Amino acid sequence: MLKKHADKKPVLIVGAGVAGITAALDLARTGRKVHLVERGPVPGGQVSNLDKLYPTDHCAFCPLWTEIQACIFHPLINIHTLSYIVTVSGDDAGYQVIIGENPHLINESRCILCGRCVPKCGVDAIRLMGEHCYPASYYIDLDRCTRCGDCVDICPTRAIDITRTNSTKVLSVSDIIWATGFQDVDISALEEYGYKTHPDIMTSLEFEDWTAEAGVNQGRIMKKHDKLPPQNIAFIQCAGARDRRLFPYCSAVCCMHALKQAQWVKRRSPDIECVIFYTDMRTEGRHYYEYYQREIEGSAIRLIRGRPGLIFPLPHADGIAVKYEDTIIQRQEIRKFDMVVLNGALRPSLAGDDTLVYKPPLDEEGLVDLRLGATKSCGFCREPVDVETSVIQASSAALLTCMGGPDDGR
Amino acid sequence: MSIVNDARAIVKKLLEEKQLDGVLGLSCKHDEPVPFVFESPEEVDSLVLEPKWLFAKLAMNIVRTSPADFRLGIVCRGCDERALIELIKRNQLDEKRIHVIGMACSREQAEACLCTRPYPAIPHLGEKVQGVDPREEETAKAFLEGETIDRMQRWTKELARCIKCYGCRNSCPICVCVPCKLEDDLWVRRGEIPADMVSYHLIRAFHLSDTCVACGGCTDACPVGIPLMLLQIAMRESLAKEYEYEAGTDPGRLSPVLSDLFVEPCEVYEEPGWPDSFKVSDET
Amino acid sequence: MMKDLKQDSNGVKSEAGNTPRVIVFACKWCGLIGADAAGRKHAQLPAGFRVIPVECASRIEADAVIRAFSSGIDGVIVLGCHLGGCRFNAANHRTAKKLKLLYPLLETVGIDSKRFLLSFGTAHEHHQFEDLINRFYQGLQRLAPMDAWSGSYLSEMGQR
Amino acid sequence: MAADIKIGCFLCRCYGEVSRVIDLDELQQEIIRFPWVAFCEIWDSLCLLENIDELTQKISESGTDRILLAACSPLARGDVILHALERHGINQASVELVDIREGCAWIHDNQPKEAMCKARDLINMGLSALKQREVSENQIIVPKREVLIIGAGPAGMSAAVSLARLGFAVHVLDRARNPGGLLNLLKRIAPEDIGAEEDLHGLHKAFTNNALVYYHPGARLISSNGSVGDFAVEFKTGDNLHSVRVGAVIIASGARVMFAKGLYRYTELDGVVSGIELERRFLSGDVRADNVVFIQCVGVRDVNSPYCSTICCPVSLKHARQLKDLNPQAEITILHRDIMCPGNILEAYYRDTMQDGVKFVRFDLNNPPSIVGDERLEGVNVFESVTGISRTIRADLVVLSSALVPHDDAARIAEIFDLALDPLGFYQVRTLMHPLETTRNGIFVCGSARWPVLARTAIVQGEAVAMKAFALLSQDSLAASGMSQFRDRKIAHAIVDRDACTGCGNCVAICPYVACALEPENGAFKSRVNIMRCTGCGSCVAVCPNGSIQLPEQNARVIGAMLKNAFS
Repeated sequence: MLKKHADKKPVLIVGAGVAGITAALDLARTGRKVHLVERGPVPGGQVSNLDKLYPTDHCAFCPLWTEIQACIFHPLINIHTLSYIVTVSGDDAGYQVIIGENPHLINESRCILCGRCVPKCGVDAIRLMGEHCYPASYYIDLDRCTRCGDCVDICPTRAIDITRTNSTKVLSVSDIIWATGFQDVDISALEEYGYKTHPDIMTSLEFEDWTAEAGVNQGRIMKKHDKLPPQNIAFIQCAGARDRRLFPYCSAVCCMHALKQAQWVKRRSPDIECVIFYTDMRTEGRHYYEYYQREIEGSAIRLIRGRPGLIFPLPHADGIAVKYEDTIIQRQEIRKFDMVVLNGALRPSLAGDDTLVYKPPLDEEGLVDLRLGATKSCGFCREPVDVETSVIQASSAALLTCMGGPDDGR
Repeated sequence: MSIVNDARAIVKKLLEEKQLDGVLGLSCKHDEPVPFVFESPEEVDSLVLEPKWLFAKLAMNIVRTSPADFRLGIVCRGCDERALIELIKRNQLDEKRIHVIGMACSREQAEACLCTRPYPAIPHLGEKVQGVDPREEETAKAFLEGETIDRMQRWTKELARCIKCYGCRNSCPICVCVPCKLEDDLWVRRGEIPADMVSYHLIRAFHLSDTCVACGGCTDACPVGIPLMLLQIAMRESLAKEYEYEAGTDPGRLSPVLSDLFVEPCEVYEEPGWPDSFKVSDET
Repeated sequence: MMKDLKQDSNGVKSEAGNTPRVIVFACKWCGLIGADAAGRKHAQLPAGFRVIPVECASRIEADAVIRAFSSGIDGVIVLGCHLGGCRFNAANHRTAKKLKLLYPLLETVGIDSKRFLLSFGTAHEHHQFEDLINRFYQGLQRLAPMDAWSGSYLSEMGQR
Repeated sequence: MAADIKIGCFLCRCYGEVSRVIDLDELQQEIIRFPWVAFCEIWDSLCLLENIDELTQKISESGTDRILLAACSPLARGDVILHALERHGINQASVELVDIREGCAWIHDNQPKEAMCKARDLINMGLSALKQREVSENQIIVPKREVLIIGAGPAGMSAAVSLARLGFAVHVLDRARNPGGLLNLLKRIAPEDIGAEEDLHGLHKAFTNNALVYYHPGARLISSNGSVGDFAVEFKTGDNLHSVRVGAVIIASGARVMFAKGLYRYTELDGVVSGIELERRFLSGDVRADNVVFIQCVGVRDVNSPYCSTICCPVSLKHARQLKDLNPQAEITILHRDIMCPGNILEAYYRDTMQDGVKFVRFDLNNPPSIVGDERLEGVNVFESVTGISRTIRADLVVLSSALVPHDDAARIAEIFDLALDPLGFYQVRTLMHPLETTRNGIFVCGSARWPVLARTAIVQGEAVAMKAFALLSQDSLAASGMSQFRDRKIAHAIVDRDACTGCGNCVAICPYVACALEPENGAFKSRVNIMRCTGCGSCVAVCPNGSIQLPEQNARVIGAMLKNAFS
C-alpha cells in the first residue's frame, strides 16, 4: 500500500530557483505541504536572469514561467519571497525554523501594473520586479526607499503600504532542502584579471544582462563606456575558478555559457570577432559537444588554449590589453580587445555572503556538506552543476524527503 | 493502332489466366467510348485507349462495392496511376486488389495536359516521351509569369467566370472527403457568387497542395475553361525543390509537410542557426 | 442593432483612413507573450491588427488564412515559438513547412506574399514584436488594399 | 444552439487604465443590445481579492453559462482571475478573457478612435467565440500503482528500491542474469575509488530483499499499449510470456561499451587494450606494466560520432590511480583532448591524480597519436598541441578509453513505446525543467540510456525518476484534462467526428504525441484519439482535409466566427 503524505509535516525548501521550484512541485504533487523561501522579490532564480539557454538556444524564461505559475497557483505550496532563514533548531524528527520576511511595500496581489507610482518616486526605488518575471508586479527597493509616502495615494488599488516592517514566521517542518544556487562574484581580488579597472571588463552574468534581448540594449552588442559596437570580444574561461586562490572547483557551466554568448554575439552582429581563452573545453553534457562543434564550425569563434597572464586597460579608454601566451607559436602576445568577459567564478550563494543570518554546515569550498545526514541539498549549492543536473538533483532530494532519507548505506 | 492491340492482348491474357477478375478500361462499342469493366476475354476487342479518361475514383468505388476477393485491373495513364497511389496512401483503396496496366502518353497528349511526367512507373504500353515544363508553354506563361499585379488581374478575370459547379472538385481523383469543406458555409459562403471565389479556389487548391498529381482533371472538367491545374504548379515545384517530393511517385513516402524538420529538413532553416527573431517574409 | 454598430464602426474607419487590416494568429506561449510585453511597455502600434490567440501555431489551418484574405483582410501573421522551443514536441515544425507552401499559391494568384508572414520568435522580446508589426505594416502600405482583389473581381462580373 | 446561450459580460475599467482610452459606457450600450448577452457590467477592477467573491456570486446568481471578461492580458492579471474562478468551480472553458488593456488600450492610447473600434471588435470576437465554443468531455482513470523498470543497472536499481520503499510494486526487466549492469564488470568505481560491490552493497541488498521488487532476469520486451496511468506491457522470460499492467514506465536500459575495432591497431597488437579489458585484468589481478599510455576520445568526438561520452576521462583517471597503487614507479601518461572533470569532486579527483605523478599530454583532433612498433608494441607517437613538438612515448601497455554508445536495444524499446531517439541513438527527452521525461507522458528515462553517466549520477537520476513516477501515481486519479506536459490543465483534446472521417491518416502522421490511430470500421478506416495521450496542440486539426477532427474548445467555428467579427 502507499504511504500517505498529506498528514506529514511540511517541507522547507530554501531558494526558489529551478531546483527549488522543481522540488516544490514534485513534493506538492504527492500531497505534501511545502514552504518555499526565496530571498529575491520573485521566484525564478538565476535562470530567469539569463537571456538564452544552451544547448537549445531558445529563451530561458519561456519554459520557466509556466512552472512558476504552477507553484504560485498550487494550494499546497506557499512562497515566502524577500525572506531569509533566521534560525533552525531541532533534529531529524523535525525542525523549528524561524524565517524573517522583508516587507513587500507593494502588495503584489493588488498591483495592477499601472505604473503611476513610478514617476512619483524621487529616488526611483520603484521598478518592475524584472524585465521578464512572473508574477509581474512593481516592487519598492527597500535600500533606496526613503519611506516618504508620495507614492501611497496615487495607487488606485491602495496596494502600497510603506508602514510595513520586517516580520518573522515560525515554521515547523519535517525536512529542509537547500537549493540556494549560486551568485556572481567580484574577482577584483585577483588583480591580473583587472576586474573593475575598466567598465568593459565584466563578468559573464553582467555581460548576459548587458546584451539580453529583453534587457537595456534589446540585444544590441555595445561597449559599456561609449555605447559603440566593439571590434572584438575576449571570453576568459576559468577566471577565478580552478584556481586555489579563489575557487578550486570547476564551475561546470562556464564553457558552454561562453560558447552560447559568443555565438549569440556572432548571430546578432557577425563582424564582431570572438575569442575564447580556455583551459579545457568541458562540453561533456547531453548534446553539448554537438553544440560546441556546430558553433565552432558555424560561426567563426576563435579558441585559444591558455589563461591570460595579465589584463589591463589601455590609457585614454583605448580598449583593453590581454597578455597571453599563444602556445602554438610559443610566444607571449599582447592583443587589444574592446570587451573582456570574465567567465568562471561562480560562488555558492551560501558561502561568503555575510548578510545571511543562518547557514547550513558548509565544506571548505562553500558547498553544503552532505556528510550531515539530515541536510538535503540540490543544485549549485550542493555541487557546481548545470540546469538539467540541478533539476534532477532536486527531484532526488524531494524523493529522499518522502522516504525520510536513505537507510541503505548510501 | 499497335498500342491498342498490345493492350487488348495483355488484358485478354490477364483475364484468361484468371489473374484478374475484371479490367477497367474504355470500351467503344457504338462509336462512343465509355468506361467499362471487362470481365470476359471476348469483350476485350472493344477496348480502346483514347481519349484520356481518369479512372482512379471509379476504380476506388468499384473495388469498394465489389466482393473482397475481386481483383481489378486498370488500363490507365501515368497521372491516373499516381492518383491511385495517392488513394492507397490515404487508405481509400486496397493496394492488393488492383493491378495497373500502365500506358505512356503521346507527346501531343503530354503537351495538351502540360504534363511533367506523362508515363507510369512501368509503361506496359506505348513509348515513354519526355514531359513538358508548364512554364515553357505559352498558354501557361500568362498565368504563371509576370508581375504580381498582372497575375492578379489575370486570375480575377479567369476566376470571375466560375459558376461554382463543383466540377473541379468532383472530377479530382484525390478529393474523396464527405462532407467537403467547400460545401461548408464556414469556409465558403453559400450563394455568394462570385465574392467567395478566393476561398473556394484557394482552399481547394491548398488541400491538394501535397497530393495533386497534376492530372489536369480539374481543368478538363471546368465548363467555362479555367486552367485550374495551373494553381498547383508553384506548390508542386516548391515541394520538389525542397524535399524532392512528388505526389504519387512513391507509395512508401508520406507527404513531407506532415513530419518535423529532423525527419524532412527543409531549405529555409539550413541558414546558420534557427531563425532567432521574428522575420518579415520579404527579408528572409 | 448590429446595423448601427456597423455604421458606427464604418464611420470610424472612414475617418481613420484605410489602415491595413491585419489578423495575427499568435501562439499562446510565445507570440502572445511578446504582444503582452509590448503592451506593458506602452509601445505605440498601428491599431489595425486583431490578435487571435491559439494553443499552438500548428493549430492554424491554411484555410483560415485564405478565409481571412477572402473576407478582405489585408494581411495575416502567424506567430509561433522558436523552432527549438515549441512546447508540443516540435509541432511548430509542421506549421513551418505546411504554411510555407501557401506562399507559392498566393504568389501564383497574385496575392503578394508580403501579405502573409510566418514567423517564429521568442516570447519576451517586446521590441521584436513591435518591430515585426511595424515592418509588416510598412510592407502592406506599399500594396493596394486587398479589396482590389475582390473589387476587380466584381467589375469582371459586371462586364460579363 | 447559439440562440439559447446567455453570456454575462464584465468590462474592467482597471481604475482608468482602460477607460481613459476606451469609452466603456458606449461599449456597454452596444453589447447589452445583443440578444445573447444576459447582462453587461462595468467594474473598476476584476482581479482583486474582494472582486473575485463578488464576481463568482454574481455569476452564480445570474445563471449565465458563459462569461466574457474584458480586462487585461492573461500574463498580467488575467490568469489570476481565471484560476480564482476555477477554484470557485467555474470551468475555464466557459470563460473568455478578452485582453483590452495590453492588447488595445495601452498600445493605442494616442489613437482613441481606433482603440475604441478595436476594443469593440475584440469583444465581438470574444462573444462569438463563446457562442461557438463546446466543451470536450473528460476521462478519469485510477492509475495502476505498479511501475515497470527496464534495466537493473545502478539507475534502475535505485529507482526500483526507492519506489518499492514508497509502497509501489516494481517489475524490473533485465537482459542480464543478475542485477548490477555494467558495474558488474568493474573493480572500482570513480570517483569514490571504492570497490564496486562494496559501493553497491546496500543498494544490492535492498534490491534483492525488498518483497515489492519483482526481478525478471533475461527478460525480453514484446509489446506495449495503453497510456499514462495504465500501460499494458508484455515481455518474455525464456519461453513464458508475462503481461503486466503498470502506471508508469522507467527506461534504464543503459548503454554499451564501444568496441574500438580498427582504431589505434586495437586487436592487432596485444599491448593495446580497451578500458573495459583493463578492468577485466584488474579483476583477475594480472596487470604488469611500467610504462602505460592512455588515449582518450577513442571513436568519439569526431565527425562520425560527434558527442562526448562524459565518463571516459574520470574512468581513465581511475585506472591510472589503480595502476599507481599497484606499482608506484609506473610511468603513466594520459593523452587527451580535454579532460572532462566538471564540478568540485571530479576536479579534485583530476588534481589529485596529477599530483600522483600521472602525466597529461594534450593532442589535437587533426593529428592524433599513432602506435609505434611492428609486431610488438613499443610506444606511442604524439604531437603535443601545447608545445607543438612531436615525440614518442615508450609504452608497454596502451589503454584506449572505452566510450559508451547507445545500446542496440534502444531502437527496439523506442519502437515498442513510440518514443523518439535523437540522431545519436539516445532517447529524446524534454529540455530544461523536465530532463528525465520522454516525449510521452508517464514514460521516463534515466541513467546511461539517456546519456552516459557515472554510477553516482546514475543513482541520483534513478531516485529522480522514482520521484517523478511517485508524484504521478500517488494521485488518486488521473484526468485526461490534466495530461498536459507543462501545466495542470490543457485547453482541450481532439475528438473525431467518425461519420465525417475519411481515414486519410493525416492526423496519425502529424500527431507529435502518437495520440491518433486508425482503426478499421466496416471496410473503411476511422481515426480515434487517445485523449490521455493528446495534449491539445491541434496539429491534427490543421491537416484534417474536411475538419472532421476538432478541438471542441477552439473548433473551426470559433476561429471562423472570430475572423468574421474581427473587423465590424
